[in-house]
Amino acid sequence: MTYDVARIRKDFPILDREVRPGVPLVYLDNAATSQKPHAVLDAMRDYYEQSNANVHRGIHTLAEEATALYEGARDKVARFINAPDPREVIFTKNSSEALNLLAHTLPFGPGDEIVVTEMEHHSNLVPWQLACARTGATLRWVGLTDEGRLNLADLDRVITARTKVVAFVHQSNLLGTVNPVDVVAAKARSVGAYVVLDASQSVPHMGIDVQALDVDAVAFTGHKMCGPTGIGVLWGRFDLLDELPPFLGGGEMIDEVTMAGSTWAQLPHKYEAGTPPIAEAVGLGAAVDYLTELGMPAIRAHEHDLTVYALERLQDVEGLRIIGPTTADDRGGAISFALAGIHPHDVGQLLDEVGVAVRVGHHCARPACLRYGVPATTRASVHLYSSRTDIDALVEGLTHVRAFFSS
Amino acid sequence: MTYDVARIRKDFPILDREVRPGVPLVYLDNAATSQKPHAVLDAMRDYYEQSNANVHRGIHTLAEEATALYEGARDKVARFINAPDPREVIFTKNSSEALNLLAHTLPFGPGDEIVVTEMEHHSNLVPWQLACARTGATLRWVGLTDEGRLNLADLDRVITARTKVVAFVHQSNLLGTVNPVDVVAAKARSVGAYVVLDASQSVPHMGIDVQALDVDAVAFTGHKMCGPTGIGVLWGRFDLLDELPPFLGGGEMIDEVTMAGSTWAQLPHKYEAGTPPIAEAVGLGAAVDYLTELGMPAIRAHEHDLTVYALERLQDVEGLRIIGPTTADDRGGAISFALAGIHPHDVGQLLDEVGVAVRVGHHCARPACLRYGVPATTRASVHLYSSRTDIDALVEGLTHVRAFFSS
Amino acid sequence: MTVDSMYQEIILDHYKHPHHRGLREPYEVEVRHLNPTCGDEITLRVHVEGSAEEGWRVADVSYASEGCSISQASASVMADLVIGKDIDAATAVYEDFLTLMQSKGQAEPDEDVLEDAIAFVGVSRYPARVKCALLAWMAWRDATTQATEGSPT
Amino acid sequence: MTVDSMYQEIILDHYKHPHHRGLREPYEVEVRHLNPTCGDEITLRVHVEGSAEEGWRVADVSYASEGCSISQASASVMADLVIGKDIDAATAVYEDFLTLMQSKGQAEPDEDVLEDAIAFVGVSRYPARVKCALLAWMAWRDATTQATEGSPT
Ligand SMILES: Cc1ncc(COP(=O)(O)O)c(C=O)c1O
Ligand SMILES: Cc1ncc(COP(=O)(O)O)c(C=O)c1O
Repeated sequence: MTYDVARIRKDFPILDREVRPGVPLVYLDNAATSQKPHAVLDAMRDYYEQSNANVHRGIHTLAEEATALYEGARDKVARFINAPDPREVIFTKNSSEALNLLAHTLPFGPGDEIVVTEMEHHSNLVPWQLACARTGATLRWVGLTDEGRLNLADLDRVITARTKVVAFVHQSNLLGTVNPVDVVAAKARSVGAYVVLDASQSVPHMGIDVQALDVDAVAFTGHKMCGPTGIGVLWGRFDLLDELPPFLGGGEMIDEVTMAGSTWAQLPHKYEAGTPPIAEAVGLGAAVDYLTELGMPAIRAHEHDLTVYALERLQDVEGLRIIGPTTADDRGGAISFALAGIHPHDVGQLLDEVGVAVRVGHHCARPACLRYGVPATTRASVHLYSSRTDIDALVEGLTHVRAFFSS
Repeated sequence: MTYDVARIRKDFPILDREVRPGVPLVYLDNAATSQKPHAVLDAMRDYYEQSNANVHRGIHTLAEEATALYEGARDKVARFINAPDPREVIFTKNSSEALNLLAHTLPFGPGDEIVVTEMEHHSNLVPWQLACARTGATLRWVGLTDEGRLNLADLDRVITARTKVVAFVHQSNLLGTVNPVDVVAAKARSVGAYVVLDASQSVPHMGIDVQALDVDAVAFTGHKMCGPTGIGVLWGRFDLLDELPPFLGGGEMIDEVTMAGSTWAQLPHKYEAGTPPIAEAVGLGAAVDYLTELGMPAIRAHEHDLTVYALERLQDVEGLRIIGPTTADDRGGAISFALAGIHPHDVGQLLDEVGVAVRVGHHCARPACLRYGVPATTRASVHLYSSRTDIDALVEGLTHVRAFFSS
Repeated sequence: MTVDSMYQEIILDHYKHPHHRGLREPYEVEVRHLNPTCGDEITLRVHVEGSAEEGWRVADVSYASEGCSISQASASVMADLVIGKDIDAATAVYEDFLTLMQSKGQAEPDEDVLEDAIAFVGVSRYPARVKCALLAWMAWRDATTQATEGSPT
Repeated sequence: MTVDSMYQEIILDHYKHPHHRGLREPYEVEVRHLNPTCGDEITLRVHVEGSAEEGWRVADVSYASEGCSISQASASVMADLVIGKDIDAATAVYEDFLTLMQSKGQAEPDEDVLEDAIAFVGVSRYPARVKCALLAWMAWRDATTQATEGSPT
C-alpha cells in the first residue's frame, strides 16, 4: 500500500480549516504540537459518553470498563515502544513531568555530576538544574558542533566517573538533529551512569524500541504524537522504577496508609498519584493504534522525503540560513532558519497572513539559540499528514515576506 | 426557574445508558468522578477540530486562538471561585498535584509541624507525610468525633506555635462532613500558619469563594465538577505563590535560561511547566459555564434535598449504619454506610447487578475508616443530575442485597 | 453473564461455613497480606514438615481474615486444597488456580485438581474481584516460601 | 483585519530608520529587559535632570536592542516621545500607550498625545505582539523609576 497523504489528511478535521476566509491553513508547527485524527477524538468522546468512571477500586460496570480502557491504553503504549512489561509505562501529564519525576527520584548528591547537552529542550534542562540546586550535584553538558550536532569529542571529557545521570534528547526540537543514542549511552554505561532519553520528538516521527535503545528511562508526550493534551509517558526499566522512591503522593499510589506513615503501591501505580488522565490515555491509545496502522517506518520515510525536499527548497531562498544540519541524514523534519535582516516574529506574522503556521522564538531551547548566535529562529516542522504542497506554500510565503520588507 | 432534573439529565449522554440490556444505569458514584454534559464534550471537540495548537509563544492564528481559549478558561475559573486575580489560578493535572506542589514549596523544616485531619483523602495526607520525611518536620492531626466531625477540642492542642501549615479537607469524600473552615483557619492564623484547603469535594457541589474563605491556597479537580480528566486547579494568594520557589521545571515556566542557570516566569506560568492541559482547560471552562448557568446555590439546594431524602430512606434499611453525620446539616451528599454482616464488595457487586453504581472500599481515606472500625464502606454519592428515583433504586437494591445473603 | 456466575452455591457455602478458620499452633511462619484497594486482609500461618533434601509437606494452614464473600470463601477452599499435600503438588494447584483466575471466564478448569475451587471461574470475569480471590493464595505462597527457604521473599 | 493594520508605514519607517539608537553618555541608570518568549532584548539608558523637590525631566534616552520590527519601531517612537518631557508628562504618555496596547484594536488614540505611537493600534489586536511593542516602554519605565527614586524597583 502506498502512503496516500491526500487520504490521510481526511482523517484530520482541522486540516480543512481556513485561517481567514479564503486562506486555507498550512500547518507546519508540528514540533510544537500535532493535530488529532477523528479516531482519537471519537475514542475520547465514546469514553465520556459510554464508560466514564474513576479507574481502579470500582466494581461497578462503568468503573470496570473505564479501568479496562485505561489499562488497555497502557498495554498499547507498551507494545508501541516494545516495553518488556506494561507496568514500566507510567502515565504523566506531559514529557516535562516525566523528566521532573526522574530528576526528583534518581539518586545523586554532592560531588556527583549530571550530564546533559547544549541542545536540550528546557524541559530536559531546568529539572536537572533544579535537582542540582537541591542536592549539591553539578550540571555539565556536551557542546555542539557548528553543523548542529553533538560534539562527540566532548564525551570523554564531560562524562566521567563522577557522572551519575546522562540525560539527552533523541531528536532536537530546534535543530532537527537525531542524536546517536548508542554512542552516548555506551559512554554513560562505561562509567555506570543512568541513561535518560528525551524522546518527545522521536516517538511521534520515527517510533522507538526501548529494548533496542538500551537506555534506562524515556520520556515522551501525547500531544505531539496525534494524541490529546494532558498526558505524557515515562517509561523506565522495571528494576529501576521499582527501587526508586515515590514522587507525588496521593490516592492510588499507596499500599497501606495510616496517619503515622504509608507504604507504596506496585508499579505503575506508585507513580500515578491521584486520578490519572483517563480519557487522555484512551485518546493516546487510539493515537498509537492510528500510528501503528499507518506504520512508523512508512511515516518516517514520508517525513524523510519531505525533509529532503524542504531542505532543498529552503536553501534556494535568498538570505536563508538553516540552523541545524543542512542535509536530511540523521535528521528529522523540524527545520529552523534565519532570514537575513528579518526578525522571526515578522517572518511568522507575515507567513500567518498567507495561512502558513510556523513557530518563532527560541523554541524552549535558548542555550542552543545562544550557541548559534540567534536570539530566535523561525521553525517549520512536518508531520505524517504534511505534503509537498505545504512546503511549497512555505517557500512562496517566504518570498512574500522578503518582498514585504525590502519594499 | 425551577430546578428541572429531567431536563438537566438530558444534557448528560451517559445517563441514558444501560449497563446491561434492560438494566438502566443509576449513577451514584459521583464523589469518585462526575459525568460530563454535552457542552463540555463539544467545547473540547471544537477546540481540537478548529483551534488546536500549542499555547503561548505562537503568533500564528491557531496559536493565538488556542492561547485565548486557554487563558479564557483561566479567567472563567478565577471568576467561579471569586479569585481577585486570574494569575492566582494554576492549572495542574489534578487535585493531588496541586497539593503536592504546595507540600514541595511551602517553607518548613526540622522542628516545624504540619497539621492535617484524620479525615483527609490520601491526596492531602501522603504529600505531607512525604514532605515531613524530606524536611524533618513533624506531622500532627486533628481527630474525629464519633458523629463523623472534626474534634474541634483538638485544635488548641494540635495547632501550636510550631505549626507552619494547616491543611484540611473542606468536604470529606468519605463521611460527607463539611468542615467549619472559619474555625480551623482562625486558629491556624492565630499561630501564623499557612492554611491549605482541599476543596475537591466542595467546589463541585457548593462552589467556593476564596476571598470569603480567607485561606492561603485551595486545591480542586476538574473531573469531579463536570469537567474532563487530566486537569486540576491550584489557587493561591498572589503574594504567596509569587514568593514560593518553582516546583516542576521545563518549558513555559522560565524567564531566561542559560546552561549555567535560569530565572522563573511570572505567575501563573512559573507553576505550569511543559505543555499544559489545553483542551482540558477548555473543557473545564465549559463546565464552569454550565455550573454557573444552573447556579451553584440551586445545585446545592437540590443536592441538600436529595441528601435529606437519602439519609432518611437509608436509615430505614435494616442493619444499615451510616459512617458519618446522620443528618444533612453541614453535610454533602456522599453517604458511606455499612450493612450488617455483608461486606461492601458484595454490596457493590450486587447493586451493580441492578444497575446501581456505588463505590466500595476505603475511598482513599483509610485512616478515617480505621477510626470508625470499618476496613471499607459502601458509598453512594449524588450530583446535580441525581434524582429521588436514583435513591429509590439504591434502597430497593439494598433490599435485594440483603435478601441474597440471607437466603 | 449475571452475577450468579460469581456467587456460586459452593462459594456461598464456604463463605458462610469457612473451613480451617482461626489461627492454630504449631506453625513456622505467619504472614499478613492486605488488599490495598478494599481493605481485605488475612493473617495466615503455615506449618510444614520435611526438609529441602526429603521434600516438604504442608502439614497445616490456618488463618484469620476479614473481607468479602469471595476472599473468605477462597481462603476456605485454599486451605482444604493444600493441607496434607506435598509442596510440589500444592504449588501445582496454586498455579492452576492462578491460571484460572487470569482466564477471564474462559478456562475449563480441571475439577480433579481444583475441586471446589472450580467454582471461581465466574469470579475471573470480574477483574476487580480477582484480587479478592487471590489474597489467601498469595499469602499461603509467601508463607510457604519463607517456611521452606528459611527466609522472607 | 489584515496584517497591514499592524505593519503601518510609520512603523516600518521607524524600524528601518530608528531614532536615538546606540548607547549614549551621560546616563544615571542602564537596564536590560528581555522578552522571554522570543528572545527580544533591549539595553536602555536614561539620563534625568532635576530633583524630587523640583520635579524631574527626561534629559535623554538611548538604547541598543535586538528584536522584531514592532519592538524596534516601538523603541524609536518611545524615545522620540519621552525625551525632553517632564517625568509626569512622559509617564502620562506611557500610560496612554499601555491603555492603547490593551485595547485589542478598539481604542481611538489621541494623536496629540501619542503622535507616531498611534500607529500601534493595529498591533494591539495581536496578543503575541503586544509584548514586543511594550518591551522598550517597560525598560524605560523601570530605568526612570530607578533614576528618580534612587533604587531598583
Ligand atoms: C477530598 C478529596 N481530595 C482529593 C482528591 C484527589 O483528587 P484527584 O484524584 O483528582 O487528584 C479527591 C478525589 O479523589 C477527594 O475526594
Ligand atoms: C525535545 C522536547 N522535549 C520536551 C518537550 C516537552 O514536552 P511537553 O511540553 O509536552 O512536556 C518538548 C516539547 O515541547 C520537546 O520538543
